[in-house]
Amino acid sequence: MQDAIGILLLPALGSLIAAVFGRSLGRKATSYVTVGAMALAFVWAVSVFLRMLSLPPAQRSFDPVYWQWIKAGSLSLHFGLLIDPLSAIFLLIVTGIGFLIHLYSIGYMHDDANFQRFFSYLNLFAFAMLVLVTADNFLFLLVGWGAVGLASYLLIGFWHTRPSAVSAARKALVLNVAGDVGIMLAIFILVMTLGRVSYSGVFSHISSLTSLQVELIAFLLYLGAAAKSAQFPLHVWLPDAMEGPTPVSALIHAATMVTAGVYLIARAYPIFHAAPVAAEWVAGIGAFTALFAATIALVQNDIKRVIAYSTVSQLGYMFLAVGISAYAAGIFHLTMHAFFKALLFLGAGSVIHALSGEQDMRKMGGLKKFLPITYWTFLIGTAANAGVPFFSGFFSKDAILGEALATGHFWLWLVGVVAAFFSALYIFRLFFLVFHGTYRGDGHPHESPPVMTVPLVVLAIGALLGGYLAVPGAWNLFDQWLAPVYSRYPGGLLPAAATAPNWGAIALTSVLVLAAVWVAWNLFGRQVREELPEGLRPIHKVLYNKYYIDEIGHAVFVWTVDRLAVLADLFDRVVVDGIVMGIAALVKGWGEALAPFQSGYLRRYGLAVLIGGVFVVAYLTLV
Amino acid sequence: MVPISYYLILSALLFSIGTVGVLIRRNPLQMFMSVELMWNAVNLSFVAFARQYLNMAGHVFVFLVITVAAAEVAIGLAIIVLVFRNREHADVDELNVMKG
Amino acid sequence: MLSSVVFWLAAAVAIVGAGGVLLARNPVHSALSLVVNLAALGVLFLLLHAEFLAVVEILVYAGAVMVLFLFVVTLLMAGTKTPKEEHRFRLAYQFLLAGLFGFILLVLVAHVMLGADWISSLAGPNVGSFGSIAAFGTALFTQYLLPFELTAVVLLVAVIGVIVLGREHGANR
Amino acid sequence: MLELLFFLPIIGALLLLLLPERAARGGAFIAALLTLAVSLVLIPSAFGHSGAYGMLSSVTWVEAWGVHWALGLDGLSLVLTILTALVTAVAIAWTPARPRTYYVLFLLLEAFSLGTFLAADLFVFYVFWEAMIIPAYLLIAGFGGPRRAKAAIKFLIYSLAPSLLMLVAIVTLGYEAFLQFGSWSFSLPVLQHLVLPTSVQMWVFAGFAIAFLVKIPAFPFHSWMPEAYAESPAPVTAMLSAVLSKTALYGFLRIALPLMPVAAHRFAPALGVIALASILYGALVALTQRDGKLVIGYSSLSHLGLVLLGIAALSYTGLEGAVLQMVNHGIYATALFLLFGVVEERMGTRDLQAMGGLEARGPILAGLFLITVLTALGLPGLQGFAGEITILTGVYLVQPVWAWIAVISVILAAAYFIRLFQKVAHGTAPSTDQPGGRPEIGGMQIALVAPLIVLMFVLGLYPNPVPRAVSRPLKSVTQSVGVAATTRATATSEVAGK
Repeated sequence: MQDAIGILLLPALGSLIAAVFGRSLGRKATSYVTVGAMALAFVWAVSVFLRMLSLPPAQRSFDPVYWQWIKAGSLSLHFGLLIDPLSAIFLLIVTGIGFLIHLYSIGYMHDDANFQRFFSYLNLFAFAMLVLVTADNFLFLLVGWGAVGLASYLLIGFWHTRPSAVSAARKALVLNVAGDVGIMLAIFILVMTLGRVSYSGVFSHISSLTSLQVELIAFLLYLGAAAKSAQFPLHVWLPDAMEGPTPVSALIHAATMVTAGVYLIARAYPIFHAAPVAAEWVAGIGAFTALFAATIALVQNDIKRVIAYSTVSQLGYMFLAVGISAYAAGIFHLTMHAFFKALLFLGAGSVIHALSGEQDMRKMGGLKKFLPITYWTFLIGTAANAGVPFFSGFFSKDAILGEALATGHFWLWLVGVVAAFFSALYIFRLFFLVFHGTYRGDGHPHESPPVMTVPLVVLAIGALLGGYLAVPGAWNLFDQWLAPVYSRYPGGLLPAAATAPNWGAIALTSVLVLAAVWVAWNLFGRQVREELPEGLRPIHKVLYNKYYIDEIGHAVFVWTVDRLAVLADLFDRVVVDGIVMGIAALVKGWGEALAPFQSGYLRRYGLAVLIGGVFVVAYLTLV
Repeated sequence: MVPISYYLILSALLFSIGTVGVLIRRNPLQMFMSVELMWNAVNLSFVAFARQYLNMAGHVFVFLVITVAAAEVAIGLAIIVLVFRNREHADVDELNVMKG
Repeated sequence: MLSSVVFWLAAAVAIVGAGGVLLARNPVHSALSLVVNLAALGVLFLLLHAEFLAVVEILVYAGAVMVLFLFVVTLLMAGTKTPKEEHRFRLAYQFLLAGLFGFILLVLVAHVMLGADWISSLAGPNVGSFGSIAAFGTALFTQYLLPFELTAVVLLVAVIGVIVLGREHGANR
Repeated sequence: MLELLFFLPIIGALLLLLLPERAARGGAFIAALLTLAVSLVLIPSAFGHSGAYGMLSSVTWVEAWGVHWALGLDGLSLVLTILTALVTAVAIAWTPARPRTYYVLFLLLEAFSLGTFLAADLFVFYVFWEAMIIPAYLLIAGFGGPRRAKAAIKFLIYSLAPSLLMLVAIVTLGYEAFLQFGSWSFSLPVLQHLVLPTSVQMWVFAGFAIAFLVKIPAFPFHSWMPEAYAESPAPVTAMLSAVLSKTALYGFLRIALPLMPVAAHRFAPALGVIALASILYGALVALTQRDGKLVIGYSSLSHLGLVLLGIAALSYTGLEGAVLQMVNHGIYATALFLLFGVVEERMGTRDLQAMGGLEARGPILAGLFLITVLTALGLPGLQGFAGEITILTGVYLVQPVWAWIAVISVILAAAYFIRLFQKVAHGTAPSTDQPGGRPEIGGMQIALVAPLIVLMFVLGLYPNPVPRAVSRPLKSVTQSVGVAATTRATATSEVAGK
């Protein structure tokens, strides 16, 4: 598996070529290079996957080492990759879905002046994510982690003449760096306590740590994961991130970036297993985020914003899963989510593209007849996101909820179920508002070109059939595939009883989801209800303003830091410089006080010399 | 024989007169002459001491002093001539550009 | 005995000459007083067995240097404005302080001179070759050759300096 | 060979006086390149010898005071020598059409900085330390902005005053050598063997430390910095920040720590507090500056504070990280100041509120600036990150609380650097934009900054050569300071993943 680094190098190379030679290559050649790089990387990843598949499960882990990165005192590190079933799944998702998004972007970004730069960034994004998921130690995980943050910054702020895009990009970067710091601190503790940062080294020595240390490490890692995966209250950057071009949103929400947090916890499961408090915290916040974001998504009017909050909500499910040690279920949901969320975003992109940039759902409606391919693929994505029975989201979400119940997390399960109801409600609200009813805008919608619809179809197939990898009560290929990873250290696998299907619970959620679809149809499908009942207005306002989290965060952090900075600046000018200038003024004052003695009269100077000389002579002769 | 101290006191007297001359005259030429007085007062001391200790070093010193004094006068007078030409007066008190 | 008389006479003339330098209003008078003073010093040098230096003193100082002085004085007298009256007392107490401290200096030095013990231990009249031109030449060209050579450099510098100062003014015109 | 390294820029400066005015830039660039070449040729010899220095040349200078003209080269001085030569070569050729004096002074500045890094005798160190001030002062005073006179004077006074303390400290050491060995000596290898009473160590250390802290600069001794940085031409600012500040940090490593180990331990907490104050303070002030050059200047205050923190931790890892970060900072600070200088020139202002639109008008310049900014803010995978994490790890091993506090600056760094970049690159172009002028960077300047950019990537992906080069000198430092080369964690030779 030494050759696996090629998967990383391809997009890196593509990004470099597009950045340096993009202008001279032209649009077409650049898109061939970058999209080709992704295609090749996908093929390579498939080959890695197939080679892995041909081996017995126990031997499916590889750790090729390439060079010594640094050796400075107690910090010693090699650059190496970890290729095992878990990273193989991510390799496939990142390169596969990434490739489809690349392909789609050719059409979507067709008219953009900075086409080449965009593709360079896209490839950089994929490269960064690949580094993140294949690193074999926490430090290079951090390298990828930071690089992902950078690429997202570049892409969110891609339309840099829009002030909103610029500020969204900065928000994303600063919050992500705050998360980076969490991981950095965790690494410090690891270096100090264990003297190692490689996964294998850390995981096999966890028992030598005190429980407080492990909890601390786990919380710090979670800080990083929560920032990247938009967990409450660090989720504020993600909905703003839709300021970037729509394929970027797809990439961020589906294939890269936000899944990194889930990956980190799924990867570092021995730490979280040893840190039960942190794990409970992860699950609790996850469940809360799922419900919280779903309620916000209910009332937003911007099509991308709804989908963005839907992502936050779905990420809450994944964190709920990894928090209760249902790692395989979490990864399963992540994979399914990658399909249907990419599908939803690209479909939304297709709609926006068709309406020449319109994103407000109040100005859509009835698009079914204009965009047939988009309509049908979008329907599949919607159903999957809602968890409608026999679509992929149904299998993965129910796996998580079932295991939550089976492991005794009744309250988390309950929150999850309520959130599932809202999920179905908001996504079908979106669907009906966009595609049903009558067209409320004034444009001329048209179906997107094949380069955009083909990815939609491919993703739709994934969203439709992906769930059958793990059919409750029948088979679970996902668990099997990941078993070697999670049986390596204690705490990775749930007891068999927990993974057994709980038919009652499945039936309950299914009924709730179908009820939500029915409610949505009645409220939004047939005709749009503009006016709200009086009693709901305050609630609507709170939800529409996203519980004012942005404002609170702004007031608490941005305001404080700004004030501190202004204070420091003032201190610099007044106190530090003031003291210095005061000393200077003192010296100057002395000089000015003494200046009259410098009368300029030669004879006075001579007299002074004489007087001084007389005193010297007097001293020498008399004393 | 006159004791050496007489020479020395005479030297001191001439030196003091020279010093006072430098300090009270405003004409630079007269200041210069007073400086010459001081030089020569010192020369007298040198010669007197040389006589006292029968040592030629004092004579050599005086010789050097005369040489340097000659050089100094040449330069000094050149400067004075320049100043006279530029400012057309002869008052050192007017030359106070360097006042603090 | 004769030497004592000569000393007292020469000393008196020297002091009178110095006083003339100090007090004369006219620079020409000052210069002439200085010549008198220098001549008296030359006599004193002879008394102290410094024949060569006496000659040099008369030739170089009274001759060359003073001629230069007089030359400059006469050259510039025409352009010299009389000092303005309002400037006279600009430097308050200058006369007073200069005189006072000059006197103190004199008293201090005299105090030392009179208190020193070599007053009584005079060198004898028998001085051999001391002070002869030969002895001076030997000292100058053997033991003090390097300083002697350096004076040549000093004079050269002075010559160049004077030329430069003179030329610069011409160039400015 | 060592003399050649030092005298090459001086000879170059002298030859420059013979060249015609318009050939001065080319001549200076060639001299700087030759110096760089010699410094690279010297790489093997820095590690050849088994003594304290890989290469040492010593001639008695002033016998009565035991002063030797001694230059020594080991891994530590080598790394900084190469940095100096590289930075000078890039900075010297950066701006065209300067008078010959500028280039002469620049080369002299390089020579004296090299002398400081190479000095193996405290007296020689002091001579160069002082000599460095002169060309720096003249460069600020002669070629700076409108308020250059005040800036230059402030720089001069700030540099000279504490140097006197250092002189006293140096003489004290020489005298101690006289007391203990019977003859005056300022030779660093000789002074290593001094056994100093604690009180003497404290005073001497304080003398050195204050001089160094001012030069770095560290809070609260930094108030010369804003004006000097703002008023100097960009290449001079780059030299001030990239090279001159390093001489002070180098002084800590080479002189203050090994010669006064007890005092180093006593003063370490104070140094740590100063470093932390510099880190946070610089970062906060950088957030508010409207003058882009000062954002970079205060970021330097913050970053060099981090280096100082690594030194103050007195752990081997911290020291290695400090040296690594010294090199890193030298490279990215140079690029930052130079590139921002171009931006300033093109837009006709340094006011961030008025700037903007670079990304649209000069994408290459914007791209280079972005890479540099990202390096500076410590993006993982680029050069700044490696030093940062090594320092923080080293600090964490000894003083976890310091590391916790210092880490805050990482977030702030992201905030102020991104603010800087966004103000410059995004939005619309300023009204003061040079009409008709190309907003893009010139080809020559791309070629000059390219090696720096490449190094940012190379040292980000493979920083190991620097710690390896300085491991022996730093081990001897830690031995003198009495800290075990590794703390607690003995499993150092871990191969990740094995």
